[in-house]
Amino acid sequence: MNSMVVLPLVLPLFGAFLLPIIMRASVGVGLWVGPAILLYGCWILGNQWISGTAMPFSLAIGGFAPPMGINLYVDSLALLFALAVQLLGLIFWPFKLDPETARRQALMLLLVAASTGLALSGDLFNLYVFYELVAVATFGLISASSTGSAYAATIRYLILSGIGSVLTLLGIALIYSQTGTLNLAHLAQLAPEQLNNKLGLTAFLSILIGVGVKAELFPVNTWVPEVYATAASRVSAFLAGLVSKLALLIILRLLVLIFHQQEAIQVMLFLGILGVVSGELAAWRAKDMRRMLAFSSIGQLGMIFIALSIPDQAGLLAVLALSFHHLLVKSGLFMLADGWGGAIENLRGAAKRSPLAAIVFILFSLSLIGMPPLPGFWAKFTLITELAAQTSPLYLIGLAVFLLATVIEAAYLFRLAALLYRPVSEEKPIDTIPKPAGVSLVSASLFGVGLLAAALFITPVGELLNHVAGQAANAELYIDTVLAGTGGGR
Amino acid sequence: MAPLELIIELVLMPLVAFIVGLMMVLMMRRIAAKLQRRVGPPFFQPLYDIVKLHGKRTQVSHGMIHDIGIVMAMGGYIAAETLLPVPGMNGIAEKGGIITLLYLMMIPSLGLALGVGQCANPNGSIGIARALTAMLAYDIPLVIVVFGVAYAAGTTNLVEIIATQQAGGFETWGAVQMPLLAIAGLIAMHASLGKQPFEIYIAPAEIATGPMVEMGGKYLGGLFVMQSFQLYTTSVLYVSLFLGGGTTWFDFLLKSFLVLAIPVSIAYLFPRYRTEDLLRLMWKWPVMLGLIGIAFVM
Amino acid sequence: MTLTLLDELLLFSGVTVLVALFLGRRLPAGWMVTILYGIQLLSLLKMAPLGYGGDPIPSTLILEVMGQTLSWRFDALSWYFALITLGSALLSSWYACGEWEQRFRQAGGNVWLFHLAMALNVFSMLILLASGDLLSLFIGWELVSWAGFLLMAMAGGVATRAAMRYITYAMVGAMAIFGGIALVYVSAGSLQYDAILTAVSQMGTPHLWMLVILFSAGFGIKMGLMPFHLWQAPAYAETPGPGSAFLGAISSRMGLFAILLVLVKLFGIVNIESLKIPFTLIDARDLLAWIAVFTIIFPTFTAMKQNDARELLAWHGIGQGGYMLLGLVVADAMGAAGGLLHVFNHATYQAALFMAVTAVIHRTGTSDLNKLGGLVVRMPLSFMVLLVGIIGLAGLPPMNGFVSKWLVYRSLLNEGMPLLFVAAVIGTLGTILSVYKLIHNIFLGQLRVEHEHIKEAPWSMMIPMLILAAIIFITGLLPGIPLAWVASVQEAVGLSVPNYTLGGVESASGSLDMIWVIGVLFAGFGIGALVFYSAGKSKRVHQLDNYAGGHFLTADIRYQYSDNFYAGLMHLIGGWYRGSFLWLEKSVKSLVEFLSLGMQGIYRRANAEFYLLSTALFVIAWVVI
Amino acid sequence: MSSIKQIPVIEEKRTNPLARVFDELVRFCRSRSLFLLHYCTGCGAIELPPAMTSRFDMERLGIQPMVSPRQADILLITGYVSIKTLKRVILTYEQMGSPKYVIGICSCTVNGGMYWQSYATAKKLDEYMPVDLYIAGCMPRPEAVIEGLQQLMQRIKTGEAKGWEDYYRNYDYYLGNQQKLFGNDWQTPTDVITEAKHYDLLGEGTLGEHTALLEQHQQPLEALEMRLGHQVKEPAE
Repeated sequence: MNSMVVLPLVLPLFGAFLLPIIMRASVGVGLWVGPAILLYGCWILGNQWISGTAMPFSLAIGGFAPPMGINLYVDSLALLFALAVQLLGLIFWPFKLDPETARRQALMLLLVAASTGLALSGDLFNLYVFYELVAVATFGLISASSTGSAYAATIRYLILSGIGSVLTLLGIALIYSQTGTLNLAHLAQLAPEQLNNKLGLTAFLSILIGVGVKAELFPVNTWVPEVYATAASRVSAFLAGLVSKLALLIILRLLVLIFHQQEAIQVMLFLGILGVVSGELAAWRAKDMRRMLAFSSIGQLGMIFIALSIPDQAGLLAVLALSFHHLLVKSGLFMLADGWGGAIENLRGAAKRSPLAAIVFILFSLSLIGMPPLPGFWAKFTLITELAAQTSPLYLIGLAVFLLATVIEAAYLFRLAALLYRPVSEEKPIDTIPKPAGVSLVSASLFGVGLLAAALFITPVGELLNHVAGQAANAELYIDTVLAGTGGGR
Repeated sequence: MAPLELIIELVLMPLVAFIVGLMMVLMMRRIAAKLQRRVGPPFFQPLYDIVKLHGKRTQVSHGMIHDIGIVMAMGGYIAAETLLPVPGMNGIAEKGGIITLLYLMMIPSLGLALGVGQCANPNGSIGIARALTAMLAYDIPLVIVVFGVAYAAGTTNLVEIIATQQAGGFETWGAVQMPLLAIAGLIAMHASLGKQPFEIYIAPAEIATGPMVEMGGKYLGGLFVMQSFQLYTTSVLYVSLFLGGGTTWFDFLLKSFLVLAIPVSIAYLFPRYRTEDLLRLMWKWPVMLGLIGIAFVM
Repeated sequence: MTLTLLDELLLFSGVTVLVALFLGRRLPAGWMVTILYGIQLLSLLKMAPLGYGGDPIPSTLILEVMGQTLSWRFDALSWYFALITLGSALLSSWYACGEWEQRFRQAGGNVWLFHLAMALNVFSMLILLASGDLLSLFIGWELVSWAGFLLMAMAGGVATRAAMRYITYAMVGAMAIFGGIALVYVSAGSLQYDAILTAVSQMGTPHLWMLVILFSAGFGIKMGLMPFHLWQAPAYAETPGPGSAFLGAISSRMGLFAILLVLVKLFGIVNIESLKIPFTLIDARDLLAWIAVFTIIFPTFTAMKQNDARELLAWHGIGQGGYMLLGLVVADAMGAAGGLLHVFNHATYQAALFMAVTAVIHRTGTSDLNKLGGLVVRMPLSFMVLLVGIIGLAGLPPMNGFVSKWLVYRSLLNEGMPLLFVAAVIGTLGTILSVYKLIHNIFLGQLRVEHEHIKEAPWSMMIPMLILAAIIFITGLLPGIPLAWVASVQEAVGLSVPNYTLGGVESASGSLDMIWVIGVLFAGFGIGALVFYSAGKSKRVHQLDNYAGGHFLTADIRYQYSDNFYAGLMHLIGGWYRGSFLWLEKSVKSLVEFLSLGMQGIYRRANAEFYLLSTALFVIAWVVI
Repeated sequence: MSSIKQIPVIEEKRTNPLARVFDELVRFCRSRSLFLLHYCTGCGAIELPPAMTSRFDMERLGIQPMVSPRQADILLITGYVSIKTLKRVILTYEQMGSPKYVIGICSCTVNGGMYWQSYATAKKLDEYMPVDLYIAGCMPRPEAVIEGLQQLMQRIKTGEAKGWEDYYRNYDYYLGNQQKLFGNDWQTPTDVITEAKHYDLLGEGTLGEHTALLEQHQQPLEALEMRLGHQVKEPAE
């Protein structure tokens, strides 16, 4: 049963290679392949979730037990992410029919496969490999929109990402040279003696900066606004919503398991604060809804980095809450931006044209700002109580910055909301006002419903996340699970 | 206190105030005449004026508020007199205290302001605007002074304030204990009378007597009544705050007339200030004196 | 599970929201909502024992969220504020639901949204007032903020801009409170009031300072305390008429409620007084008192310069908040009673004033003080209501505003605070000046030709106004009625209670008995009237029969003095209006703009990647070496 | 005065002795308290300051200057009255509250004086308003002014100074002369006719051909009565 977990990783991968061939044979069949695979993946992971979230388990691949062989580590956190990947893949599935369909869908499947792998992998090198795969898939997806600016943005992203990869690889190499292993559990065992030094710190920072490219870490996130503004909204949503979180997952694992140096945490906190400041401030003047969302995304990721700098259970709870909240909200917002991209000024009176979209937008904005009954509030509440509990003044600065950033966030989001409701000028016919496409609106509304559901069932959701965070924060458990319980799980 | 006695007091106090007020008006006009080497009006002149004005055959009303304004202007002072203790009569002074009295003294001005407002005459409106400005000017030193006295006495009850002053004879008078406040109070009182050099809101040659421009007959008569009340209230209030009130009617009236004589004598020697000069003067010297005075008290 | 009275109330309030939401597009929606407010008020009155020292009434609803317990209950404090809230909601809604609503609809307004926003406001305020711990307080707080935003923004155009400004300020406040709550949570380990009470007694000075600053700034923004007052006047003034009556009456008092609850009840004035400001003679309480006093003076004098009736009133709303805070921070029996009583009094007269002004707008279409005049002959009842209202606002006898201000003055006298006293009186004087301008420019003076044939406001609007005027007078005559409620509020938050009577306050150092004062005042008016009306008859003349230095007046001549009403005063103080706070606000805004530009620059540079990556490497090198 | 219908002065002798004493008192007070509005039309004005100030001191007689016509009892015309000025003089006169008295100072008010042949000057003031007292001279000395005022006081005390009633009761005559001078569309803001009705001062000569002419073109001058809109009358067309 447990070994079934491999399927959501492997099937999309095969699917990605086979899809162009199937499509050539029969478009009708081909169109159903991807969704079917993803649905199946959801079903498997869902089953897994229901049947056994109590204890994590490790799955050795290729017959060698860790630390020698490679393994998948499945705890509730990994499962949650894997499930989210499949679900989002389904929601953002590129249905559009044109000559590029096969390529786009194949890339999407590849992205899903790589992301699932990223979530589940228990091995630093594998993490790196999947991470690169994600990068490749996203390059393809972004440039698939085939506009000039999309290419330019992709190139920029490509270069930055490439350098990031190099840095990551450098960090991994440093770790390997020091310890001789790349298995996370094994590294966790060795870390206190071998990596608790400057070399280890350097390695971590290299990886942090490298992975940070995707996690939108300041200052290596300069690609974000351009890419999000030019890529298809669904891709942006996927990137902002999920891929950034997966990159975070890597850093989270490293922090919990291997690196406990104070400097590492401080750098992250510092960069997180800068991310919040730069992102939110830049969003204040954004003249384009997608760009605004992109900057806001940078700010939100900054907040998550601030939360990450408290690597205990409560801190991780904040990280998870913020991450999943951001995932829901930002994906939804990007779906709305599908029709509302372009200059903000054009959106004047858009609420008249599409009232539902406007209401969903306001719902998302309120949650993003942290309006109490909505989940965003609880996410922020967990974060600030944690920050206030820390003794170092840098955390208090983080707290202050966080609060101020929220104010700015409210200002620019509601400036847009007010614009949506402003009366339309006389000479402009109402049909010319942009409006989100039907499918996007439906998916955005789905996210909205999800958000409301989370608000309604905040107590179980909170408990769940707390449980997940508890498991994730427990380095002992990780080591024990992987190294003791080898083979096919318990 | 027996209710009948109280009612008699409540009737007598305004009546006395009116009669004394008429004499104060006379004194004021006589002083003016003496300073200008004139003979001045006969003894009953203030009464003649009031009777004549009320006896006019045709009177111009600009509406109901015009009428009510005059009623309020008279009535407010009539009520205020009952809060102002005189020798042997306390009225309801203990039920209001000095803050209430000060606020009650604004009611006539408000009534007048409303009445003048309905006359639809810009001279009147300008006059009221200036009168309120003047109030803003002189009330600031006035409340400083009132605060100082009330704080020093530990009460806002005028009866007790007078009693503490009378307790030790001349030495315990407010003017002796708090000379700076007394001086500031005198200046503020002068301004509150609206006499030269502070008569910015009458300004006959400029805005045609301001609030009074559309007032004739009983309307003007009401204002004459109000003026006599005003002179009485102001001087008696000053006497109560600083000169130990009165033990007998004789020294009470003597003090009241003397106190009033000071600003009145000064008044007829000066021309008029401009509004902003009045403000500047009031907000500078009496306020400064008053604050220093309070610093001594505290 | 039986529902408590509080559950009932909240349920009715929720039903009101639902009715407004789903049935609000039907024609008699306004009446339905009004009746529902009435039911809510009745349900509140069933809790009347709270106003006379009864035990708090809990709600059966208790939530456990993320390890926090959320509970709701009503005590005397909540009851007192809820009474004001529901009273003003009922009357404003009543005022709105007749002819005003039709006109509003014709003018393109969204009546449905209006009623919904009102209902939401009331609901969220009740939630806030019922809060049983700091977290539910914050939740209620945010709900109130956003509900208020909805009501302010709904008119569109200028209103939306004002509302945007409001929400930015409100967010700053909310975040300050949020931060404060986090700090409290860390030191108390819980957000329950009991836990906080014990934690406060062990807090160090810096910690307490931080909390006092955060909370008073956060709550103060809602009250429009200096220097966070700029948002309020435009936001309230631009709200649709009855909405501004409601907001002006109660909305910003939520800030006061929270200050009472957190700063007075939880922290305690004694603790706040123990926070000395180094190198000065003052402490945190004095600081708050001075803020209150500046909040009285500056907005009042700003009000004096307004040329729009609603702006003028809204600015006064800010100023009057200062009296309430002043009384509260003086915190002796009389001062606190005065501050609290002023909440009630202010709600009554401010609602009446906004309604009267809205009635004028309803008939004439303008609230520009330079385009009105002489309306007393056409709208005498509205004039009367406005008159009663301004006497209350200016704090003169015989209306209720006098009593509360008197109490505040008395407490300042008792405590020996001359400068605060004088400053408070300056505020009152400024108020008198500016309210006279209001009534003069609207109702007195020359009637314009175009207004010759207008009518008095319709009865649907008139009756709520008259009810309010009656309340203003009656509570001025018998201040003992609200003082009883105030006394139980004071007990509930742990303040001493003055010795009140039906007619006022008894005190060894000077009492007040409004029954007597008003009695002699009206007796005086009676005598005055006797003298006046027995003196020969007068004749009403046309307004053009007027002294003009011999000039012949005609109807086309505007013979009204309204613009720059206090010209002489402005000669002196006109130059003192520097707009410093506007400047401050603008400079903060442009600072943010500037930083924003810089940040965008970072993200826009063409080759920023290499540059930033090398910076990143530099960071690594710095950390490592 | 020839064309004025001579109306016997109705003696207000009331039967109640108390009322008579009261009337007596009021008349006495009227005579001892005179507020002066001096309309400085010409050279005569220069003689008034000495009459008021320390040399002659009007105030000892209870006379003091006032500013607006509403407050005043005496209208003092101090010199020649040009036609343009006369309009204002009449306006001012009508705005004063009765009982009111007109004193014409200088010869110009009596018969035009040195302006007797001017086309732009009203020659006889009493054609346009009832003049209670003339003080002739060019100009009269302050002594003469004081003397005249004293005579007026005497006449007020005895109840002889009733020019103001004459204006109401013979309004048609005065209006006719005014119309002759100013044209047929002449109108003042004060509605003398309704005022006469209101105060019960209507005489035989109040209404006539000239007032009929006035009513043809008169702008509405009813006071703006306070009212609630629900009883509103349709505006008269």
